[in-house]
Amino acid sequence: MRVVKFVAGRFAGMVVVLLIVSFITFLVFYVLPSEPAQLACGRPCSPQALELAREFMGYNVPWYQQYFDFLGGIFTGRTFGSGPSAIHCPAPCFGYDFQNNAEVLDQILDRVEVSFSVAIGAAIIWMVAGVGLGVLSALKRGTPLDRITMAVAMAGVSMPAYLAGMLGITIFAFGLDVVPKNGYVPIGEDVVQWAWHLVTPWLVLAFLHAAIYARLTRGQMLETLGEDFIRTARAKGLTERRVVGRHALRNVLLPVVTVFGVDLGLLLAGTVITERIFSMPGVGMLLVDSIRSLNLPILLGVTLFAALLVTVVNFLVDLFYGVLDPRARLT
Amino acid sequence: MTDLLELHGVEVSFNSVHAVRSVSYSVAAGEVVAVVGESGSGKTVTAMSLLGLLPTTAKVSGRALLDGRDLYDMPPADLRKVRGGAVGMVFQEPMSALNPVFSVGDQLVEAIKAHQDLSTADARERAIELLDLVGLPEPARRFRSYPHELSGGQLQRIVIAMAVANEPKLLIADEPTTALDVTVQAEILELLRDLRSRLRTAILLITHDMGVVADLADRVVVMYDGQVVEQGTVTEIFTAPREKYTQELLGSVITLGARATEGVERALASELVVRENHLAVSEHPATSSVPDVPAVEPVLTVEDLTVVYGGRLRAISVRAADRVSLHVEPGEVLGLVGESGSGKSTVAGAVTGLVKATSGCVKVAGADIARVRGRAAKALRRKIGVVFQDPLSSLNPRTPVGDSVAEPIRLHKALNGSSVDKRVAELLESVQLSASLRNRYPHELSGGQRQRVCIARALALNPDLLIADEPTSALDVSVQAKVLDLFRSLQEEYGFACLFISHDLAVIEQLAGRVAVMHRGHVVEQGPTNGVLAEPLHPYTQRLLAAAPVADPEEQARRREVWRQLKV
Amino acid sequence: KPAGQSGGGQVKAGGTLYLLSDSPTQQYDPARSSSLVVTGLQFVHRRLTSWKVAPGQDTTIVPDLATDTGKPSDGGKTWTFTLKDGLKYSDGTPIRSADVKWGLERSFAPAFSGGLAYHKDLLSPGLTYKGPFEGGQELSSIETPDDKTIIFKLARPYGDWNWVASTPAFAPVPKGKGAEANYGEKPVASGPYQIEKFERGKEAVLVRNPNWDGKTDETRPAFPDRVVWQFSQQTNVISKRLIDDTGDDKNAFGTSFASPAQLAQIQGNASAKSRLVTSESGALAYLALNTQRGKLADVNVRKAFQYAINKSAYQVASAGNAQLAGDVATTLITPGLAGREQFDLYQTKPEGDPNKTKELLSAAGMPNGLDGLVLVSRAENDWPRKAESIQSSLAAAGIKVTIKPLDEETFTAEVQNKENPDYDLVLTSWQPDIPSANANIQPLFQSTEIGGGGYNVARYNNPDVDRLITEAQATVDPAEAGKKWAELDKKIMADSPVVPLIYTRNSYLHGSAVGNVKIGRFPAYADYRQFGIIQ
Amino acid sequence: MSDPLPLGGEVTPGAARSLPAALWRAIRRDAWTLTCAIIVVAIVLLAVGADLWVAIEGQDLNENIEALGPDGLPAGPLGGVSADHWFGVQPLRGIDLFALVAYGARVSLLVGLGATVLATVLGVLIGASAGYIGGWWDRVVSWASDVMLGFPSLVFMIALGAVAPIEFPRQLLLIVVLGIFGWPRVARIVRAQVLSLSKRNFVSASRVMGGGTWHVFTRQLLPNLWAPIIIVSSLTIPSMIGNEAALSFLGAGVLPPTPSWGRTISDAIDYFETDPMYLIFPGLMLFLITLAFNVVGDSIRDELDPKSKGRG
Ligand SMILES: Nc1ncnc2c1ncn2[C@@H]1O[C@H](COP(=O)(O)OP(=O)(O)OP(=O)(O)O)[C@@H](O)[C@H]1O
Ligand SMILES: Nc1ncnc2c1ncn2[C@@H]1O[C@H](COP(=O)(O)OP(=O)(O)OP(=O)(O)O)[C@@H](O)[C@H]1O
Ligand SMILES: [Mg+2]
Ligand SMILES: [Mg+2]
Repeated sequence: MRVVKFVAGRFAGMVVVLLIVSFITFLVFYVLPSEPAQLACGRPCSPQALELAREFMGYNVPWYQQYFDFLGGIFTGRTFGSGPSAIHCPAPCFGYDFQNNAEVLDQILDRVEVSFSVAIGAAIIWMVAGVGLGVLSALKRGTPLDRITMAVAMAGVSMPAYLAGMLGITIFAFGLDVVPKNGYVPIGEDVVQWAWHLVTPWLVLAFLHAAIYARLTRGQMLETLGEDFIRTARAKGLTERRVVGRHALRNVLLPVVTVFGVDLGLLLAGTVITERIFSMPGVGMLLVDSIRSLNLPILLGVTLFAALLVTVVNFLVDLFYGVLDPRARLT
Repeated sequence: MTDLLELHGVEVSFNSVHAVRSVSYSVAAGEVVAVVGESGSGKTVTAMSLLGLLPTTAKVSGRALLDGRDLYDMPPADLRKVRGGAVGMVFQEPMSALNPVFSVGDQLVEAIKAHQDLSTADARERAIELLDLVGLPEPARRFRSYPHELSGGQLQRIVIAMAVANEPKLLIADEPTTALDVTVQAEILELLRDLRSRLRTAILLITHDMGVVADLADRVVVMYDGQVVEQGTVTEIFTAPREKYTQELLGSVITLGARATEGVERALASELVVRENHLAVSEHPATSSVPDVPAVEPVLTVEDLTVVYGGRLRAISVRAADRVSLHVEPGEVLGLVGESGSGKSTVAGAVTGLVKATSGCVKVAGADIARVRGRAAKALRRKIGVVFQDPLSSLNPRTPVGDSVAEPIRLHKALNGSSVDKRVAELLESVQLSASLRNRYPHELSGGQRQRVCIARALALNPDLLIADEPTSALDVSVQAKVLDLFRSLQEEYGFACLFISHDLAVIEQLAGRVAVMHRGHVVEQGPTNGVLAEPLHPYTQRLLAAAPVADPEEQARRREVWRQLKV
Repeated sequence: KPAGQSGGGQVKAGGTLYLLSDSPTQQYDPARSSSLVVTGLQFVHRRLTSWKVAPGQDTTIVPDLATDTGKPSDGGKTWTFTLKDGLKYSDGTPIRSADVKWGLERSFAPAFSGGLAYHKDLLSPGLTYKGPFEGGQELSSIETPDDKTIIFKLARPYGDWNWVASTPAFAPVPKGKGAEANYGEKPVASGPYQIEKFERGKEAVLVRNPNWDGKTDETRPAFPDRVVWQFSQQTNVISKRLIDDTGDDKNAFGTSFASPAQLAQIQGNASAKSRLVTSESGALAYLALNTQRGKLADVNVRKAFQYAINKSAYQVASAGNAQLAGDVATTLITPGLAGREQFDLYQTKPEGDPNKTKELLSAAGMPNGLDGLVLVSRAENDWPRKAESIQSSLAAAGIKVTIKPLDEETFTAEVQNKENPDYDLVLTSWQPDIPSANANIQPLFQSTEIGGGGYNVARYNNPDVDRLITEAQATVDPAEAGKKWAELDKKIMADSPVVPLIYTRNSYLHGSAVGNVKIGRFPAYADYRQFGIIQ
Repeated sequence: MSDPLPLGGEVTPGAARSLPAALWRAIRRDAWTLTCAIIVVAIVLLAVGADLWVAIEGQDLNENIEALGPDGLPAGPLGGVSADHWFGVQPLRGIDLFALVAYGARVSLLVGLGATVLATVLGVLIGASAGYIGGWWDRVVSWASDVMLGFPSLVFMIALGAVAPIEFPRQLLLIVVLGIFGWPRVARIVRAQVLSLSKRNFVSASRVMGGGTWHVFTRQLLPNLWAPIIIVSSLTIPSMIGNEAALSFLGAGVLPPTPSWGRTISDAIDYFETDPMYLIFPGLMLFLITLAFNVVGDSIRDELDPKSKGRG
């Protein structure tokens, strides 16, 4: 019962956040000096043609009405125009993209696989590498291994993502020609090619993030190793392996998981810079393209989608945190 | 009797600090040896060195023989077998000694399986058996609990169960009860005694509480500044201490004078037991507080004070104070005692206005502290001084102590310019501190000095009422004695009224004219100090009195008997 | 190597042609397309008329579906076309004149607007016609007396109507079809190819249309067996693949222009250099002066700008050198259009003459030059850099400007739609949609094109010019019309509403197995129709 | 934009060391910190004295196509590095790269520091008030900072860049935007610190003595907040510099022709194969300044926060 209440509460909070996010996005882009109907007007574009296009696309009503139409579409779907040429966008309709002639949701869903592939693959690599190196560094504190790891981590933290990405692609794809230059192969088509095409973005993203995680893990590990319960575990006669691998690591993971939740949420929602650099047709790229072309429906959709992912992932992380840390469990 | 553990010339140093110097003592099988000495004397470091639990920065030399084998140059694998096997260890803070993310059962099973080749199911069974052994109710259910779901006393029982899981020959207990309430402490000591007789385990007990020593130990080792200054049987040490340091140590112990609990009266029929100015509720555990005794012209009156924490959004609400009524007359010291969490600080908080009362009222010099506003509120503040438990956290680490003392003066613009400085110097002198300390920062002072600064600040505006919330419990015994002396003389000199909170009955006995006993948010008993302590009316007070150990082995043995009877 | 083509071997029928595109899709709905006759759309759709282009030659109009290039009557108000015999769609049904009419009617429906719309105002002034879908109304200005004949009754005489008939909307759509929004992903083909597979953001596969008859189609040799579009490719990756020229990439053609950075790289690579095709001429890059704002309203001030720009530096900033960037422009009509005359009213060095500018400004009462002007440019591609180059030139001539780079959409909204837009100068370029001087002059300088989405960003308003434009448009005889446009060119330049910069050349890179990559004088786009695979 | 450096939540106030003392100690103890401090100083000097250095070099920010070869690339090897052009020149326009980098440093540092100051001031005010006042305000702040942290902030930064009128100084806009999106990080840390400080008795003592909210905040809390504030801001600077460059990289930063590292890098990426020096100089500078600030900030933290000693 408590769990239901908790989830319901979180869900309500999520909805409010999403409403606010979508409203702000809508407002910001609404006040932009742009004419979304222009592209549907053609060349030459007469004022009458423009007005017709605006009417068809639903831009001829006051701004708040447009926002409500958008919200309404999510629950009831929308229809643009009438007669046989009308465009139907069934519920949940997150808007219709007239520039590309497709439902926003479809476009996002088309891209999700790419963004998820990039994000999840990279996340696995950096978690393993970052946490592993962090633990190792902490255990071998002061040794050359520790120093080198931390120096590289510092470099990784300080490296702008686009520079790392560009260097990665220039060196490995263009220079050495060992990995594919770009593009994405769906996992359903060919798993090996899928992974092969993702290697560079994975490694680059993982390098940048692993640095943060290695530092965080190391610091946390050192702190945890000083805790009383570690002393207790040793006093019980446990092997060092068990002391570190079980007692310390679990506690070290707690803050790591929190940071991971935020990172993964943002990453799943599309890595703007990485996707741009590696020409991965993911959600991030969709976002950049839609900003460029001021494609309001897509922008709204993607922003909402991103906010949704971030909140959902954070929620899941909170639940997972409960698994890791009994103190955070619902009682 | 051959010695189980023998230390020969043990030395431990950290970089430049020579923490332990040429320490030798021994523990025979089945014997309880207590190591005492002031804070920082090297008791813990010595014990930890035995199992190789010191940080790598520590350099250890000398010999520590366990059954003839030197623990210091044992291969790691063998040492691991000793840890938790032949030697079990119990630490001071049970809360932090257990890993918060694993269930206590898991951690116990792990200890068993590290040394015994048992199946998980068998280990589990054994673990439940152990939980039963250490007196944990409902062991099968507790098995699945996590540390944060258990009380300090329960956790300490689990830590002890873990330490004795493999029937060790030696149990090292480093201040196993200091973090616990007296009542709980008595139970834990009883448990240790019981284990020793049942398992024939030798115990190396580290403590600074001479009462605990008197209660449990066979022999005593006294350490000072990294060295053993004296050792002998418990009676030798208590009756005829040879070294000056040992004498001092015993001298600064404050002992409860009243021969409490003579003739335990239990036939309490009516709701309230009244004996002149001495009142107590009759039920136990109590569901209501005693009414206040009549007052003449009180500085402080607390009427029907109820404080409820939480509630509303959060599911659980805590009734930290329930219809508490008290008063303090001018120049009088009212002691407030009770175990941890009984609501003492809550009452103090309500009096100082830091905690909002849910209902009831607090009046200082006739003005309701929750009602007054603006200038009147400020004027009221002048009349109250506060001293908190932990002197370090009571002083702003970034402010020189002189400025801290001057703060109330400046706030109330009581004085100006150079007269402020003069007043600060005066105040520091009155708490026996050199005025030259005024420019120091708190971390540059000792604990006792800091607490003196806090007292000086509280007295800066000559308050009518002083609230002292456990002002000495963070201090070493010897320091505590000095601060209490100072406090008493200041109270005589300035004549302020005082609400003095403590969990130590001995301290209350020395200072307070009247005393109120709190238990789970209720004042269960109040009356003149000698009345309450000599003839406690409420069962809880009786147990509290009996549980406090005294630094006299014979007297303590007698009290233990009383406590055992009460327990039933 | 002659301009407009690359070397290479003999092409043969067969093979697969890969088109590498950086955009996420290719519009194959004729009503919504603004594709020129020579590029992507023509694989699938034929139109009434088409263009004959060849390097070094002026572009001429030729029939496509129609038997001729249209017969004007009624002083250019009525145009009649007749369809060829035996034309069939990919589904085997015959192509009728009613289908062409239906295709045009369809383009009036709001759901399918967005393509080239030169026909709309002439067929339905004020856009009173709203398409065939709602209410099933027909467009009365088009008549189809039989399955072969189609007659257009224009609202006013229009000499270039035959050219307009080559825009995408004049492709046939089987009557009654195409009501669905995604018609463009599976259209009924009239051209040599039909769409086998279409995936937005990924690829489109075009295979031969079995019902297309090469004998009826003089402009499309249709060499490859298959044409594969690869969408959403990053431009630097496209150029890298083409430079490397391995595997399937030998059969590939990059549909976007090579950027200056890529050009620099190609210059250092002999193989790639031989596969680079640069047009002879191209879009007119110009700096528009807001003739309705502040000091720029004074024609003498505007004339001072003509000497200020270092066009050499602009060439370098655009493409690295003059050869790749394009010739310095002095006229409004671009090379390759009928009637064009070369002239230069403001003769100076290509580096410009800042001192002359200062003199002229002094003479106009501004001895200290000009300050605080706003220069708008696009934010995409190389525009900001080119704008910086202009800014440098102007600064040297005592004119201080602030650059305001705008995204495409914002640019349209700010520059073309606003009543009182906030800019003094606009850096932009213009490529006519049809090879007629009309399409070069009218959209940019007729006063009706100020605001409301029009392209007259100099906000140039000269009643004389307006009248002459209407006259020239109504002239049916191409030679006579050409003369009128050339006169207009000079007349407008005399008012100095814009500073012509260069005739921007476009460069394409292609794989070694792609042959017949040619660019005519107009348009400055490769003629996709000719492409073939060298085997 | 995620946190580049997770910060320890709380700083033990016991260490009453001042910032200069801490910095000095860190520098003396560790050659690595010293090197990085020198790098910071050098780049700051480069930015502050950009006019002077460029004048010494004998160049300016003007277009100069004479310095280019026939293909529009810099004439001469190594991107045209020479005694005249210390870092070579920009392809296609021939602008001196050293001048671009030096003036670009000015923008990077100005925006980086400005945004950090703004984010810090906002973060301290909001975080401290939330921690101190508590109640609904605290909930609103926590919630708002959650929203802000989980927001696709890049979208907004880009959008705001497009909405803002051209007259509005771009540097200021960037500072405001980055600052507004940067406060939650500071606020969280300050809030946590204030919460833990408020539980300390010296705060209660001051209130009991009759100290008002403002008195308690300025006299008791603020002096103890300096350490975490300094630490968080010294680690915010590099991330802000990086953010400015990222925005410029995506075309939403300062307007051309104002030099900016991000814009130069974004442009230079296309020339990496033909003119690598064009990318290397600004890219290296950006990397160095970020690294140097991170290392120095980290060392200050180690000094001020004894708990984190030796963390790395
Ligand atoms: N890890 C360490 N590094 C440096 N010095 C240490 C370390 N651990 C303990 N010491 C020092 O060793 C000395 C002895 O400390 P120890 O903990 O044994 O005292 P103790 O007698 O147990 O005191 P307490 O009653 O306060 O627990 C002290 O001066 C202490 O500061
Ligand atoms: N802010 C708070 N919110 C919720 N519960 C509280 C709060 N402060 C105290 N409590 C609870 O109120 C009860 C009484 O606490 P209080 O601090 O008054 O006890 P105490 O007698 O001073 O104990 P101690 O001897 O440990 O200081 C405890 O159960 C405690 O957990
Ligand atoms: Mg100790
Ligand atoms: Mg308390």
